[in-house]
Amino acid sequence: MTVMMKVKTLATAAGFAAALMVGGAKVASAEDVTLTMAVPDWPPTRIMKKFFDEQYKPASGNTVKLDVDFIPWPDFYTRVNASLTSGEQKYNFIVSDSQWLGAFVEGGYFRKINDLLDADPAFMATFKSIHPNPLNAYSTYPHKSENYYGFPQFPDVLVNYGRADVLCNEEEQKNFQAKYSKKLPCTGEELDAMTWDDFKNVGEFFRRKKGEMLAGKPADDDFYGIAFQAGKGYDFSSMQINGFIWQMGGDTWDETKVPNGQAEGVVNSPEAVKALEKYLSLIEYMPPVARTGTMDIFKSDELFREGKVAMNVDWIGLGEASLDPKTSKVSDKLVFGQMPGTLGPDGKMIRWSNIGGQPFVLTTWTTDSQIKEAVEFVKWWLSPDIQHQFAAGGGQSAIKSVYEDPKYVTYRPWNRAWAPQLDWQKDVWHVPQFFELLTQQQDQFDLAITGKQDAKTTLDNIAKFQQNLLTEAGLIQ
Amino acid sequence: MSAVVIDRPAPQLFEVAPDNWKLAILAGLVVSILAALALPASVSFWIVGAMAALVAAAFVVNAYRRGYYGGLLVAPAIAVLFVMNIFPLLWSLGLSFFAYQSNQQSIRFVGLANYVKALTNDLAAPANWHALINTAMFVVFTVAAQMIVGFLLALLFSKQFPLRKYLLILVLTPMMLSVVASGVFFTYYYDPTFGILSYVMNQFSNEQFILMDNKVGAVAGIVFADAWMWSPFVMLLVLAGLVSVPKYLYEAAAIDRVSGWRQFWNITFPYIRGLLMLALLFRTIEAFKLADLVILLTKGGNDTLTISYHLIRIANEQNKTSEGAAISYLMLFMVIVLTNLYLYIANRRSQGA
Amino acid sequence: MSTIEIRKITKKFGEFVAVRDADLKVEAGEVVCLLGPSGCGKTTTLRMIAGLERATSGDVIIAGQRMNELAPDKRDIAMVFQFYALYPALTVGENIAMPLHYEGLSAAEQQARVKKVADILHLGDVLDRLPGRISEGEKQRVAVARAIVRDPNCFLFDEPLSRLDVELRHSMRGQIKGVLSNLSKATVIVTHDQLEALTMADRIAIMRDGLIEQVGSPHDVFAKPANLFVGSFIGTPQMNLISANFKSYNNGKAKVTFDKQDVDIGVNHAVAKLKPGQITVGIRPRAFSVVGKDTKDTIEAVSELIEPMGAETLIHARTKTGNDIRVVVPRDKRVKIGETLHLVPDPAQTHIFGEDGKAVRA
Amino acid sequence: MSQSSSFLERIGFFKSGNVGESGWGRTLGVGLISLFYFLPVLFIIFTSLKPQDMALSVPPTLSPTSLFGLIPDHYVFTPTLENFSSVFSRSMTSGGAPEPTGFDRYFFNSIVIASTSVFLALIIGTLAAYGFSRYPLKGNDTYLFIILTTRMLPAIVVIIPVILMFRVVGLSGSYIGIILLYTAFNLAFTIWMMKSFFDELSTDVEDAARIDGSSETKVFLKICLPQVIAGLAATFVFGLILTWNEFLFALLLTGPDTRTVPVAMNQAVSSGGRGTDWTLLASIETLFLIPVFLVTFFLQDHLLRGVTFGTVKR
Repeated sequence: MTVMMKVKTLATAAGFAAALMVGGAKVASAEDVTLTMAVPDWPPTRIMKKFFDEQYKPASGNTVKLDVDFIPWPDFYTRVNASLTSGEQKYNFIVSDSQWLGAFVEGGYFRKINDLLDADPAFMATFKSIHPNPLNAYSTYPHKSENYYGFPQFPDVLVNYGRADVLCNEEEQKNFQAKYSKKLPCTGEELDAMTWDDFKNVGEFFRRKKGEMLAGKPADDDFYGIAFQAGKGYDFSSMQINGFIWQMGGDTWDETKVPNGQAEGVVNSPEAVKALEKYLSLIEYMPPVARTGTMDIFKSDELFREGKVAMNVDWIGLGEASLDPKTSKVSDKLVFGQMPGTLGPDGKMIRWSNIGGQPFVLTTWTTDSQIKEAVEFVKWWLSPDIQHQFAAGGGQSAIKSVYEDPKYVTYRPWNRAWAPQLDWQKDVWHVPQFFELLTQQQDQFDLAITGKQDAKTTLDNIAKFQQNLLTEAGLIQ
Repeated sequence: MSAVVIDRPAPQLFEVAPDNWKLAILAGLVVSILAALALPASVSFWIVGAMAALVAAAFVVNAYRRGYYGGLLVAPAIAVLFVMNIFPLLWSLGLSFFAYQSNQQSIRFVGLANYVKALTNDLAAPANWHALINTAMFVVFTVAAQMIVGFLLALLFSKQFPLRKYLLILVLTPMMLSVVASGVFFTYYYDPTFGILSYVMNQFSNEQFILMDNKVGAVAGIVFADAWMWSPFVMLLVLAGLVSVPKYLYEAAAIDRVSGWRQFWNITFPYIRGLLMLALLFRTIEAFKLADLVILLTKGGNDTLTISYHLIRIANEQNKTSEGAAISYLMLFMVIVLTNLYLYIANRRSQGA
Repeated sequence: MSTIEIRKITKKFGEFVAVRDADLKVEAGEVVCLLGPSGCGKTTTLRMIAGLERATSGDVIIAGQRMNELAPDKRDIAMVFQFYALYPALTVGENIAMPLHYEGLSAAEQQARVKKVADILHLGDVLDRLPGRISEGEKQRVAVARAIVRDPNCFLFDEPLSRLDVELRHSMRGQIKGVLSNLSKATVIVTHDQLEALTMADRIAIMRDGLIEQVGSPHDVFAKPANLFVGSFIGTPQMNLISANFKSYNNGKAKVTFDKQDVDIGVNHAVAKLKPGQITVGIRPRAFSVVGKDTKDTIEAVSELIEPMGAETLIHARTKTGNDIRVVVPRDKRVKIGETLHLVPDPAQTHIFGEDGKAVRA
Repeated sequence: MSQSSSFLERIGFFKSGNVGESGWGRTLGVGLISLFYFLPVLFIIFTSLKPQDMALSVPPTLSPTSLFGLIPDHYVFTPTLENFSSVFSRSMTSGGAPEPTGFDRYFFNSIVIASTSVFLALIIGTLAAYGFSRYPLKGNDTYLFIILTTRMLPAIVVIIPVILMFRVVGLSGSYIGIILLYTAFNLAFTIWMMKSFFDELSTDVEDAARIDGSSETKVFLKICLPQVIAGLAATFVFGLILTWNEFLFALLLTGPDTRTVPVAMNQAVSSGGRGTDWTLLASIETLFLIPVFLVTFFLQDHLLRGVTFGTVKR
């Protein structure tokens, strides 16, 4: 008997306790089904709730209520983790970062959905229409296995945000050409074609002091060429560095190779060291806050929206604010491209990147009647019509038929980068040790980013730690 | 002092009587510990609760029978504290002897292994020690800054002057802010691109000013924000002491031509000593728990990881519950030693006077 | 020279005038009591002398120097506070030594000075105790000791005995007077207790409503009250004040009407200047002689209440028209309740106050 | 003798005439220091009045008015009240219609939870402090110290058993649960604080009242309590401030219906999928500041009244 079940038994036994209940889950009758959902408070989840309230008609004829607990992003993990681990059994659906799957599946909180897929061919068909990269990232544990858990809520990739007014300025174009004998990327396609070296050139080129000329006018404040995530918080450097490492032929510890995949020698391979060095060499062209170790995805986005940088690599999920003139000083001067890549030996662009976004998952204590409605709800959510509406409202879709629709690129300017980028997405660490791996790695990366440690030492430390931890956990033999 | 003390012999230790609180505690402890060890958490919770009720009842009966107003007065507070604070504390103390992760379902008794690991393990111990040393540094700096600034502010406000009331509330406001808001705004104040600090500093030098890119700056930034927020706490306590000094003592001192320094130590200080100690005690305890500002301002970067933030990572992010509990009890031990030292010194002083 | 002088000193607290145009001069070695009911401004006057309050106008002159703007510590004065103001955290010895630090004495000298005053005031046994642990009388003596341990320009006492019980008060009066007489400093004592003032002071300044009503020796203020207020305030039992109509003066006797009866009262000759009209006759209770029969000089009153006071007896009597009269007679004079008394006032102790309340005096 | 009053005295920073009182000079001096101390708060309040696009302008905008041309234009912003209305109602999706944010409820919750728990703690804690002070138990100091230790551990360590306990007894997400928890959270401070105030009181008056036949209840209510008003006020203010801004317990133990403002405030820290919405955060904080600010302001007189003379022992 698991602790969880004992808790459950006892909770039932303690009948009088129910009398004291003030909040908490409401008892569902046959016709009345309430699905409780823990979600981060941001537009993609708000839209989901809105669509549900406005449009969802359950086929079963039951009254289905979606009770959404909107939790502010900064506390989302803490709240969800505490709710799950304390056995509160409060939520039926939980939005989860893909890397949390391991810990929460092992903990017995996330429900495997293979049986539901098998029982419902339509459901299975919908499920299989998801691009395999996001599907693996959002749904599988162990990673890339046939065990499925989640559905995309908001899939996300890194793209390159550019300032068209600055990049396409004739004067700047001319000077850039003169200096680097290359065209300064200006259109989306030109951005797509950028390598990290080009990105670095942009960074170097656009470093302007206050008062120096920028696109034909004196700059009203210091201006910087580039920005991307390099912060110590959560995963705000790993998500970027992973891309560098993969593109340049290195690798992270690969959980799909358990138990034979090693950390030592892989994580700190010469390729990885070179990749990290490349990453670090770009830091100096970023706004000064990068040197404090707090250049997270929000800070770089803020700097971009305030017009302090020419290019910013960031998640699509943060894009809406840059289009809104109320929150963005550059809303009418934008150009978007794919995240820069690395030219392979064969001259082809390698674009590996770490996937972002979140799936939502079912919890193990969800009752049969709730599950029935939940499956219907997910099917509805992943249906092309709703996904199109979602994308039109600022969301992204990983459903092939949706993002391949010509309409799709018209929804948002960055959508042109979406489909090509999907093919280059990877994910890491769907293991229960995720947070330990992440924290240590972020600490080490931070030391490198703030200039206290070189790339080699950094990766050696990380490799050593991972080797130890994962060996202890039995994931490396 | 107490009005009526009914003389009634205390029951023998093992005599079963409703007022035998010693036996109740003994039985309660034994049963609770057995329950905690042998039964699942959810069952032992109720047993421990019942034992607490038993002990409380014994106390109340005992107090009532003997006219111990002390016991009766203290009982409700103890009851609330026990249920809401002491019980969870004991629970986590218990957990620190197990191998337990809150997101896994196995639990295994390991004795002192968590403590041994926290203190000696190659990977864990240096991190713990380092976080502890950082914490000690923050405790020293923030508490010292708060005590000094708070004290000086209190001196400023100790005299009556026009508009005092309105100026005082200005100084008190920082501690009313929520830590999240003030912390987030301090990231803004310190931000090299947008922030006011860098803006001001850049007027004086060509070099871009970045406060938080080194340890000294990062620590200074955190200490400043924390001291700014909590100095008013010290100030208000000290001020309460200062205004309680009867005015005629100062008049007497003026007549007696007592120097300012002597006046302070011999007249003023005795009135604020107790409150100063209280402020020191509570600020020290809070400083040991410093985490939110660190998280908001540096995420522990530039070597500012405190033990409390370290604990949040271990106990919350990584769900290593029992390991976290062990570290926190080591930390608790240090806080207890330190606060006892304070109290010892304070008591010796006041007895000597 | 240790003298205190205040000239036309006025203190206003906003609209309220606490002290108005007060003049007073205290010579070296002289003890002056500021006497008056509570709220009369006597403590404010003292505090202005000490520098604890700043005079709104007028001058404070101590030892011949104008000191209005000087802080208390620059005036070199010693003061005993009503609540003693002992420093609670210091021992009795340290309390007494506090004023000495300014003088920069050696520890041994300090000790010697403290010991000396402690001996004078019998505090030798409690020097090591905290003020919270000594008796009220001892606290009072410590306060005095702390004042006399130095050699100031002058001494100020604010209600020094008000917190003591009757017996202690009596003995402390003697002690303080003894101590002060050896110091030959100008001393001002504030009190609301006339007995204290009468016994300790060389001169008494009687205050009311911020005004100094009269300054004089204890004898003078008793025997020659300058006005109605002083007359009624000084002396126990209180002076009888009887409103009357003055008709004429003839040969040391005033013909006055009160109680609808005409009485000839022996008065001083200054009354001769008075025009007929409303006056107040003040007669001290001890100034009556009880005679056997009704004459033109007598006032008739029926005794209503008899209070034996030991050596004397206080009789509350009532005239026909309901005026109360207090009479003190020797113990051996037996009076019964309900007895009609025929009272003859002693001309020397009979005061006539004109319509303006001022005494009519030569 | 010459007038030796110093410059500071002349301008009234010190006032020799009146011990313990000073004049406008001190007001000026302390005013400058206070204002400087208050600046970071003032900046937050000003930010709440800024148009959204001026929140991060460089150079920072510092004043809603040019003060008759005293402040250069680039430091001046045009104040707006729009941010305050967006605290309660704003669009939650890109381009969507404004919808209620629930902040009215959160404010209500904060007020109910904080005030109830602080009052409870004050009542229970003051009783206990009186008990500890006047009827010391055997091992009094030990009990007191144990009470203090409840404040020593980071909340994160004790939170799991608390959540579990709340779930088992059904208090999770309820008002009662979080109120009781906050009450306990405030008790340690209340007891220590009030005990120190009771310790300072002279027992003479109490004993006199007892001899006159007053009951113990009466002695406590009529004699003791009025003398420690300052302590009660201070404790109340501190308790209120700590409870008002408590975050972690509120995050983990309140539900959507009982959520308090500090938890919901993070809506603005990570707003709509971007980073901090500075003007929104500032508006929430400014509104959230008002109740404690007012309470503190009105309790200030009590805070500063101090212990009246004659009641201080030693």
